[in-house]
Amino acid sequence: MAAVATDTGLNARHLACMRNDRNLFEQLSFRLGCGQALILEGRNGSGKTSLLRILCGMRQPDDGRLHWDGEDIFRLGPEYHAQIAYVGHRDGVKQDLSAGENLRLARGLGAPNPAFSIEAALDRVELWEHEDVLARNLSAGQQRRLALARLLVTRAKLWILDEPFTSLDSHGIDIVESLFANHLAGGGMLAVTSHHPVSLNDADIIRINLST
Amino acid sequence: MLRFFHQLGSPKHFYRIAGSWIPWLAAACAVLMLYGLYQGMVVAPTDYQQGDSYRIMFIHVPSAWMSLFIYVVMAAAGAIGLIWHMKLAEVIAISSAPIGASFTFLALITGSIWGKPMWGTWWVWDARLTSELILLFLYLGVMALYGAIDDKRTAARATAILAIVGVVNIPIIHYSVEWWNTLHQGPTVTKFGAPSIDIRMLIPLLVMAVAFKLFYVLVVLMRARLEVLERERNARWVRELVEAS
Amino acid sequence: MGGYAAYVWSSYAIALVVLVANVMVPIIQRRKLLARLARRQRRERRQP
Amino acid sequence: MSTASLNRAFALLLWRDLLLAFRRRTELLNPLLFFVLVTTLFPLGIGADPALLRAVAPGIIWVAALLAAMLSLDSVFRSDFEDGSLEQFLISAQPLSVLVLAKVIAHWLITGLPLLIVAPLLGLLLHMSGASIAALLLTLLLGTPVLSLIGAIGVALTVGLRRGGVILSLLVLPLYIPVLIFAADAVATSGAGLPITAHLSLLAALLVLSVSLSPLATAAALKISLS
Repeated sequence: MAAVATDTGLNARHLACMRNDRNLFEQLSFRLGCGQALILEGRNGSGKTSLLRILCGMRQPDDGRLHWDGEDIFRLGPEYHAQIAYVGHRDGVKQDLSAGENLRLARGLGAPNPAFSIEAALDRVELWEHEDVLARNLSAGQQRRLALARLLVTRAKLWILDEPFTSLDSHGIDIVESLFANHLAGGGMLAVTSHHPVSLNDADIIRINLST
Repeated sequence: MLRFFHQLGSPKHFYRIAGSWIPWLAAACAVLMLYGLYQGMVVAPTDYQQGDSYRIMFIHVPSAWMSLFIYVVMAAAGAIGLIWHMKLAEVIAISSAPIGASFTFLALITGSIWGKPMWGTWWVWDARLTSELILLFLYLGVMALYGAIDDKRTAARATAILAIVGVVNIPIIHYSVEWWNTLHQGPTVTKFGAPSIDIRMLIPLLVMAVAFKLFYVLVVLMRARLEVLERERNARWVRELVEAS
Repeated sequence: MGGYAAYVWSSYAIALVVLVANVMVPIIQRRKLLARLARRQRRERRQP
Repeated sequence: MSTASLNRAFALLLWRDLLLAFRRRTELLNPLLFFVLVTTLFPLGIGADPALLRAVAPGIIWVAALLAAMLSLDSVFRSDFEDGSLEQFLISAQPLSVLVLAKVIAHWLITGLPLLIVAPLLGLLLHMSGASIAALLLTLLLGTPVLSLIGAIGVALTVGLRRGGVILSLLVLPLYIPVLIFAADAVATSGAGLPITAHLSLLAALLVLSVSLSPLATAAALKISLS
């Protein structure tokens, strides 16, 4: 495991988040470095999604600071966003575009990853020869895998995933878990919420439970 | 909760200070308005041209000034709230909207009533009145947007954006309405401003203008305290205050 | 008032109504808010 | 991010929206049909006297164009919001205001520009002279992008609301008034045979102002609506 230098990667200090006057969480601090995975647990409504949206920089924390390589993520703006990839509850897949077009768009919006061509990314999630199939004609599980294939086409260091396994069958889950393992082995970082267990055999895992 | 409170004073601090100012503001405002009324109604002479209908000016002109002044204050407070995340600025901005709308409405009503004796019609598409009407729509837009968004913090920040966009557009709208007005109405200068101003007419006008400003501060503080209570209802000091009352 | 009394006094009357309304609304809302919060706090005390 | 990747993302988003619009071609007609329909209502209401129609034609056509543009605004962010791709724009490696500009230009190309195709027909319906129809086309060319740019701010503010459409008109129509005044008057003035360079320069000024400022406001509004 690469020695975690003091301020590389994600560094959260005393994060707090309120929803219409209830404190979802408070004084939440953690650090996420290369090869580490953050697994968020907690019952529904405990603020897991809100925390992920804060990590993405889409939502301002009500208190506390969030730093990426020592710099506040809101000051970094697009520079920080080039380092992350996010798959939320909604897939973010356009129904009227084909699988290939969806991936080409995702690649253009982020920092393109030379290692994976569109074709290779589709093959990696076992959507062989689906490049010109309209997303509307894919099953929910296939659409989910297409959304996760988006992670491969950009050089995102930090993957932020909200319930990645929804509508995936057991084989789909195996594929995705191997994606995670490769990503972490390659020095990537992961922040994920999930109801069923995420088996990342030897990865360095940080567990945070928001409903305690 | 550093970012929460790093603005001017904590909400609790603001609540107490504003509370102590309110009686004084109310008193000063009442005195000034009565003095302005006396000056306007008794001391000011009858105008040789308009007779006594010009006395409506002492209400119409100050409220027109206030409608614009409050919109600018609202946009500025909204901008401060957005840029430095100052909760109190957001509260002041959103508390100002209904007051500004009231003054705009008042300016419109008194303007049209004043127009009746002068032009014989209740509404005249005069440049100033038309701009005032559009300003009312801008206020209603801000209030409608605030009402439509459930989460109070998001609503305040969204209305701040709208107020800023509005304040940028106000001079453009005013200029285009002036342009439009000179086209269709011809160069008859509609003396909606103060007629050839005699000092005894100027005094009530300025007194009422100051009185309206004090009135705005009074009511915006009252509304802001209310908004602070609503937002801080979980804080200990609010709970104690509710118990005590 | 030279025949314009109706216009002048109606303007001032409307002004009075608008100003008084602006002052009364926060006062009434304050009473309602305090009552609502008090009831909420009693509710919370009953079932912790 | 380098300007090359910025241009690529801009072009990509523009291509995507035009492609999406092309795949639902039938929907392209809606703003046009609305524009024609609203304009044909007025003679039925006002009467068919050519002189009267010619006098009110500029105002009618421009108000109809304004309403058509406003009604089509909802499509700018609505579908992206519902399927989650709007979130992907927020966390993209490119500044959001540039992506917003791409989407607004695409919206203008899809709904604003086509109004120019139908405008001459409506000019004839209302007995407008050749010069005023030419002015109408010029003012629509300069004015409709401003309608899309300013309208995008309103849409961004109301994208998260269930029934945002009603409020959208209240937020956006007051801001359309300068465009309406200068454009409608330009058409009327050219009908009277007078030069309209002043009007066109003012419209161009509004266009430059809204191209430079409104994407920033729209981006800020989106970030707030989605926070």
